[in-house]
Formats: sequence, C-alpha cells, structure tokens
Amino acid sequence: MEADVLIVGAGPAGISAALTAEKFGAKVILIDESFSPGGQLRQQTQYFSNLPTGYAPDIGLKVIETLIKHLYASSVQVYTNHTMIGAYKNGMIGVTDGNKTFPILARANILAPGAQEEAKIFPGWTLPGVMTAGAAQILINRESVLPGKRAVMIGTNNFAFTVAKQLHDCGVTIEAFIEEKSQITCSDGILRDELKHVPVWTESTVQIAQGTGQVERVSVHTPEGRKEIDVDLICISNGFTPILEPFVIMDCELTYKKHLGGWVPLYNEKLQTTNPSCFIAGNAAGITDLGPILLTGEIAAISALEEIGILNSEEAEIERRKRWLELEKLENTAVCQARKNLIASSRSRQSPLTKSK
Amino acid sequence: MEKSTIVCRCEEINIEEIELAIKNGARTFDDIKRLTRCGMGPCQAKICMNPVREIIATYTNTPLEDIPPPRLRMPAIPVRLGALANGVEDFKESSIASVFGESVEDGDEQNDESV
Amino acid sequence: MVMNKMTKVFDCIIIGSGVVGSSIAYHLSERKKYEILLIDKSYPLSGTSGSTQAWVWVHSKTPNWYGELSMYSAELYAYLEKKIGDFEYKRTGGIAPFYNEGDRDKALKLAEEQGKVGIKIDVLTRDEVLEKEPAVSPKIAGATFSKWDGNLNPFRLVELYIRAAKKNGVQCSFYNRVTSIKKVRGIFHVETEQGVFQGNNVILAGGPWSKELGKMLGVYIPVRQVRGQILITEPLKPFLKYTIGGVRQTDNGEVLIGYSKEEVGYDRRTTLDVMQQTARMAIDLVPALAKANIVRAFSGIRVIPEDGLPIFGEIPGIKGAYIAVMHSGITLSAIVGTLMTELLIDGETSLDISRYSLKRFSNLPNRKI
Amino acid sequence: MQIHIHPVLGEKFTEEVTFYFNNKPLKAKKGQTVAAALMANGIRNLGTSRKFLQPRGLYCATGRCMSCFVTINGVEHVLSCMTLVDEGMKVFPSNEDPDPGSEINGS
Repeated sequence: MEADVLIVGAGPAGISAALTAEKFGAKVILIDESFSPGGQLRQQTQYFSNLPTGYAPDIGLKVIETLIKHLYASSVQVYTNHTMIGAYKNGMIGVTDGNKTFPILARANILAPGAQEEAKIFPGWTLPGVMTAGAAQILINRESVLPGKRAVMIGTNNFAFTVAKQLHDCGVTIEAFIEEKSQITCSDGILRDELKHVPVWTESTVQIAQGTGQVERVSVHTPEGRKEIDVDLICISNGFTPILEPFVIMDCELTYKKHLGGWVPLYNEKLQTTNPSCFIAGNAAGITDLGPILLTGEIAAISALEEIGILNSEEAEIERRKRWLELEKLENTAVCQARKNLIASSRSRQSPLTKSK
Repeated sequence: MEKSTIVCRCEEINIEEIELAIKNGARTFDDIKRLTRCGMGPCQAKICMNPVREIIATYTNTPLEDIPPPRLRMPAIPVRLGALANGVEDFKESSIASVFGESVEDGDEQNDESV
Repeated sequence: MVMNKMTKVFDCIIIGSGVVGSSIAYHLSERKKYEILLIDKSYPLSGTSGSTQAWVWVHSKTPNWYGELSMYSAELYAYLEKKIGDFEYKRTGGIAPFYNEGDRDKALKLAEEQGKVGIKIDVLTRDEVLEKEPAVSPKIAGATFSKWDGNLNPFRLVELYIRAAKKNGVQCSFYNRVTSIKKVRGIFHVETEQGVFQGNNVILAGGPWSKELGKMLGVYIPVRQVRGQILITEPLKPFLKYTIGGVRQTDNGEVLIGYSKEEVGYDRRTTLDVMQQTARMAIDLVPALAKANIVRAFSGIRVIPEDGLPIFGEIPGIKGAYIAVMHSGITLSAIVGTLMTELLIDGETSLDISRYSLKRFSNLPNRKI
Repeated sequence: MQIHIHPVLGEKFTEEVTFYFNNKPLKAKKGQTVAAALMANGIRNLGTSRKFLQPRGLYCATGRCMSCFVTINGVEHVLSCMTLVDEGMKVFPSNEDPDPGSEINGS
C-alpha cells in the first residue's frame, strides 16, 4: 500500500487529519486497530460545545458520526482492524491485519494513537468488576450493556463525574466517589450538582476489593474510619496518559510534562516529532479537549503536507497559524501552558528537530 | 499500602518484589523488569508502567520526571507468529543464520589453519 | 597522581558485570578472601547477557577443542547450580536441523571431529528427529543431535552470580562508567564517573564494549559487534523438549526464537524486516508456532572476536591486566570463571589456555601493545 | 445485563445472534464485542491468572491490558474487547496457557 500520508488512529484527531490532508489534495491512508473508526468518541454521550468553526455542537458520538460520514464520502482509504505493530529499517511503518504484516509506504506519517487511562492499584484491583471508568462508559454507551448495578467511582476528576452521571442515568447506583485528595477535583459545577446525592469520601483510599470470582464488596479507608459497602462495579478514573508505543517505535524522543499526562513525545509548533517524517495529533500530544484535539489533527495534516511538498511553507504557515489561534481560545489553561512549554523546549533544540540516535 | 498488592497484572508482581529489586540497586523500570519479570507479560507494561515508576520515585526519593518509561518494544500489540511471517514475499536478503550451517563453515576454516 | 594512604587497593577490579564478569567475580571470591570490585556502566543484564536465547550450546562449536571447552562448561553448570541456586539449567539435548540431504556428509564429518574429544553427536534422519521432537517440521532433511546442549535462564544466572559474589564480600559499583585506566607504579587506577578505584589487577569483561576498554590500556581488542534480534512468544504449554538451533522454550513457557546477525554497531533497535524473517524461519522449523502470540522482540549486541573464538587470559605486555571476551558467554561463563580464577590465584590453569590468548592476534595491523 | 432502551441512544442494536460460551448458547446483539456480549449475559469472569489462579475480566476495554483474553473458535488468547460477536461463535474462558501441542498431535 502506498500513500502521501499515513495516519495511525482513526479517532477525532486522526479523522480530522485525514480529511484535512485529503482536502489539500493528498492521497491518504487511515488505519485503526478497532473494528470501526471513531476512537474513544464513539461512547461519549455528553455534549460538546467548544468546537472549532464548522462543527455543530452536539453529543460526542454524534460529532464523530458526522466526521465518519465525511470520511467515507472522501477519497481517504480507511482500514479498520489494522494495527501498527512496528517499523522497517527503512523507516516505513509496519501494519498487521491479523493475517499478514506489511509496510505502508507513505512519505509522512501522522500518529494519533490517543491516550490511555492510568491505573490505580489496590488489593483486589485485578478482580472482574474492577475496570477503568472508560471501560464502563464503553459498555453502557457503545455496547448497551450494564457493567453492574451498584458501583463506586475512584477519582473525582471531570471524567469520573461524566461517567458516573452516565452510569447513573442508565440505572447504576453510584454508592460513593472515593478521592484521595482533600477535595473534589471536578471543575464542572453542573455535573457536580447533578450528582450531589452521591457521597464523596475525600482523603480516602481503597483498602481492598473482595469477592468470589468477581468483585462483591469494597473496604475504604476514610478519615471517619473504615467503610465497607457491597458493590459489583468499581470504576477507576485516575487521569489519562499519552500512548507512547508508536512514537518509541518510530524513534521519536519523549519528554516529561506532568500537565500533558506524563511522558509525551516531543513536538514543535508544526506538531512534528523528533523524527521528521512523524507528526503527532490529538490526545497523544497531551491535548485533552475535543475542540483542540480536532484542530491538532488539522495542524498535523498541514505540516505533513508541507514536509512532503504538497503545501508550500507560506501557505502552510498561514493555515497553521489560523488554527493555533482558534485552538488557544478553546484550550484548557493548564494544558495550554504545558503545551507551550513543550513546544518552547523543542525550539531550544536544533531546528528542524533532528532525529535522535 | 499492603505490600502484597499486585502491580503488574500480567505477571502478578507485587509491591514488595519491586521494592526488593530497588533495594538491590535497580533504578529503572527495565532493571526491575529483568529481575522480577514485572512488565514482561502480554500487555508489555502498558498498564503497570506508571504505577511502577511511582514506586521507584517514592522508594528512591526521585522526581517522577527523572524515571523514564520502560523500553517499549515491537510488536506494539501481541501478534500471531503466522501473521508476522506472512505479507512480505521477498526474504532474499535474510540476516538469519543457521546454527548448523555456521558450525560447518567454522569447521571448514579450521582445516585451513594449523593450530 | 599521588597515592593516598587511606585509599584502598583492591586485589582485583573487574569491569563489566555481564555473565562473564560476574562469573569471574563469583569464582574468585569463592576461592580466596580477595578484595574484589565489580564495576558496570549500567545495571547487570542491561546489555548482552540480558538479551540472549541463553543456550548452553556445545555440539557444533568448532574446532573441536573449542567444543571441548564448551563441554566442560556445560558440566560445571550442573555443579554450579547446587552452589549458587537454581538458574533453570537444563541439559535438554540440542538439535541442529539441516534442510538438504546433501548436508548429511558435513554433519557426519562434524560428528567424527567432535567425537575425538568426547562430544557424541548423532546424525539423525528426518524420522528420527520427528520422533524425538514431533513439533519439528517434516520439511527438514535431518539434524545433528547431542545430549550435551541445553539452556538456562540468564537473568537468574547473573543475579545469582552477583548475589553469591556479594555474600563473599565482592563490592559492586553499578551505573558507574569507567572513563580511563592508568597503570601507576604497578597499580591500576580505574577512573570512573564516581571516582578513582585502585587495583593490583584489572579484568576487562566488557563484552561488546571491550574494544573501548582495551583502548584505555592502549590495547587493540579484535572484536566485532553483531546485533541479534529475538522474538518471544507469550508463555505456552510445554511442547518443545529440546534446544533446537534457533528455537527453544523456557521453563516459564515462552518460546525464544531467533538467530539473526547484523553488523550495526551498538544500535539495539529491532526491525520488522528481521522480525518477519525470523518468524518465517520459526514457522518453517516449528509450524505449530504460527498461532502463538509474539509479545516482544528484543535485540542484543553480541561480541564476536575476529576469529570467532574466545579471548581470555592475561593481556600480553601488561602485567596484572586480563581480558575475558567471547561470543558464547552464557555457554562458557562457568569454565571461564574457573580458569581465570586459577590464573589469577595460582598463576597456572588446569587446562592449557594459551590458544585463547590475545597473543594470537599479534600480527593484526591495528594491534599495538 | 442488556440495556434495552438507552437514556440517550434509545434502542441501539436490533439484530440478535446466538453464540456459545463453554458450549452453552447465549443471545447477543450483532455489533457488540464478545466481552460485552458475555457481560450482558452476566458473565464477567473471562479467565484465570497464571501464577495465583485468580479470576480475570474486562479491565480497559481498549485492547491494551490483555485481561479479557478468551478462546474464540479454537484460537486461544483473543482479545474479547476488540472482537465482534458473531452467529455461532464458540467462546471459552482463558484458563490455561495456549497449547501448540494439541495441534501437533492432531495433525
């Protein structure tokens, strides 16, 4: 298979990158390891309003459905059930469909693998019924399956509250939030209000989850002493961290930025990594809000096309600047600061970023 | 936390085992991996990467940012050997040697030498 | 440099804590109350010894006196395990398949040569191989087989060497790179990132990094770096009984696959090119592996002396400086540790090791002592 | 448990399929993953860990943790969270290491 641009990951960033590259005239291949495109947006039933120009505010999965419709109407070649597993010595990305493994010959790559949820360990966390908040959300919103009847949510961040609310709406009883810090970290007042009937145990940690064959109860250390409740579902929401394997495979340098989720590939204002043929988009870059995620896809696509000469540098610079301006309006301030920091640190290196040995 | 708490789901390695490795001088995830098998299972440290890094940070009193992730290796996800073998037709530039072939080559060389 | 009275002078400083260095440290410490320092630029097992198939391979090591040395090492491992603990040493027997009937004559010649030193090799027909190891593909023509071959767990071996050495008083300094070695009034000053150490003797056991260590003493070490890439399956039920040339199953159930050779310096990346070639080789040899999940590929930088044979012994012209560098460190560590100990403590060895001396390269162009 | 009418999405899946877990026939919705189809039928225990023989089930649902391995139509260690359920599919829990030996004796 051959293309101008190969995009790895068909979440919102990858699809946005694919559509942008295609619009500017590139031949694009988009692969995703899942059986359908859409990434983690496929199960977001909450409303998104801070979207870039051209996007209608809607619930997440409607936003992605619209994008997927455009995708299939475009000339982008979409391969689901195709996973990037490695790289050849000439730098080409290797992909498997489960039956065979082969290179995709592209002149530039955009890596948009997304982020994964951080684990939170405690005795019994390996029991069936203990899962990430994201897994529970997939079950209810993508699979129409209830993961349990009585749950606790570990963590009080925005995502924890979002999933707790959606579980609650599907009929799951949320018994408590368990938060090790001294206060709730969710910044969304409306969400907090909607779940104000759920007790929040702060300065609390799970002592143990127990059960025969699956989780049946949980014991929690709280400032008021030990609390024990019967639950059949424990959700862990401990934040997200960028998925790194595709970048490491492509020899992209990593750097540490706490507010971008920990270790993250180093990239510049073109969203180019230290491997000049690899660009980054979306959650893997530590960008967390949907609007900015969509814009990073566009920026990465423009830079990739500049790299391979489909766009000239002036055009590319104009298109990029337009999108960065819009992105900054939509971006969360802590993330924005950390991202600027990262880009600044890339600038202090040789420019353009040189491939690390 | 209870020292017997499992950190690596795949290989079922607990906090105590990781701390013991650190006590024996291990400083990176990869050091711990080789001593304990932590992170060597099918998920290849995708899930335990940061919990282990946190344990190293706490135990050695080192900032988290100074503890690199483990070496993330190919394949990015488990792949059937058959699927890996299929797909590339042309193996003529193979760098795979054979044990047998090698010994015979060495043997031939030996006859030319007077040792 | 002025010597400080307070500065300790080690009897021996060993540079490199891989399987060879740690074996020497252990064997020395076991013989005598020696002040020993074991230094490594990184942590044990981060280099070659931690990225190997870990065969203890005897039968096709030629010339036959090299096979003989390997055979003695295989014998010593069984005994060593009783002393330092279980490193999963198994003398499984080794099968080296060949695919063309025309290779049978070569196989018979190998069997004859090795037989002279007591390494019994059977040259098997295809059916005999399949009877021994039903998982092997009927596509092979035959194989050489010897009971001497086996494998072990290199992680356990090196860890146990070091643990036993520490118990015997060996001091270790890890994550400490050696930056220079000087000999001042008969004493070696080993400069490291963490300061200077002094020793009456110094042993270079740096594996692929030996060349750099040699330079510090002004000695050319004729070795090449060769990358080997290995695939590893997830644990499978035991189904391979023997160590097969290219494929072996560990105690834990994983199958280690690979026999690639590339000259790429210290580049330890893996590449899909070689991974796919390796996969094809494995399926041609053991077809049932096709369904096994590969969870990891890794590569190690092997060290290959220019004539393929081990180099160990005193470095000619520098009294008190020794070297031990070889391709098959896992196979040879037990015998090399034993012989180097004899050499340092007794001044003579129970086996003649002169043919392993660095001296044999004295006509090499780059050589300078 | 199956959600028949989702509060936001309504009735998402319509077509029903039959698959087997431990040879027992179960109903699922076409479009669901095997992991979800099993959970809809109250089955959360998908396998047994190697060392301590503890139960394992769906954890990340994104194909990364490998905790949801099952045997599907004779292929061992398949990710149930990444595989769509299909009519007549035969699923077994993953309680032991994969066994290439069975194939050798069978052939």
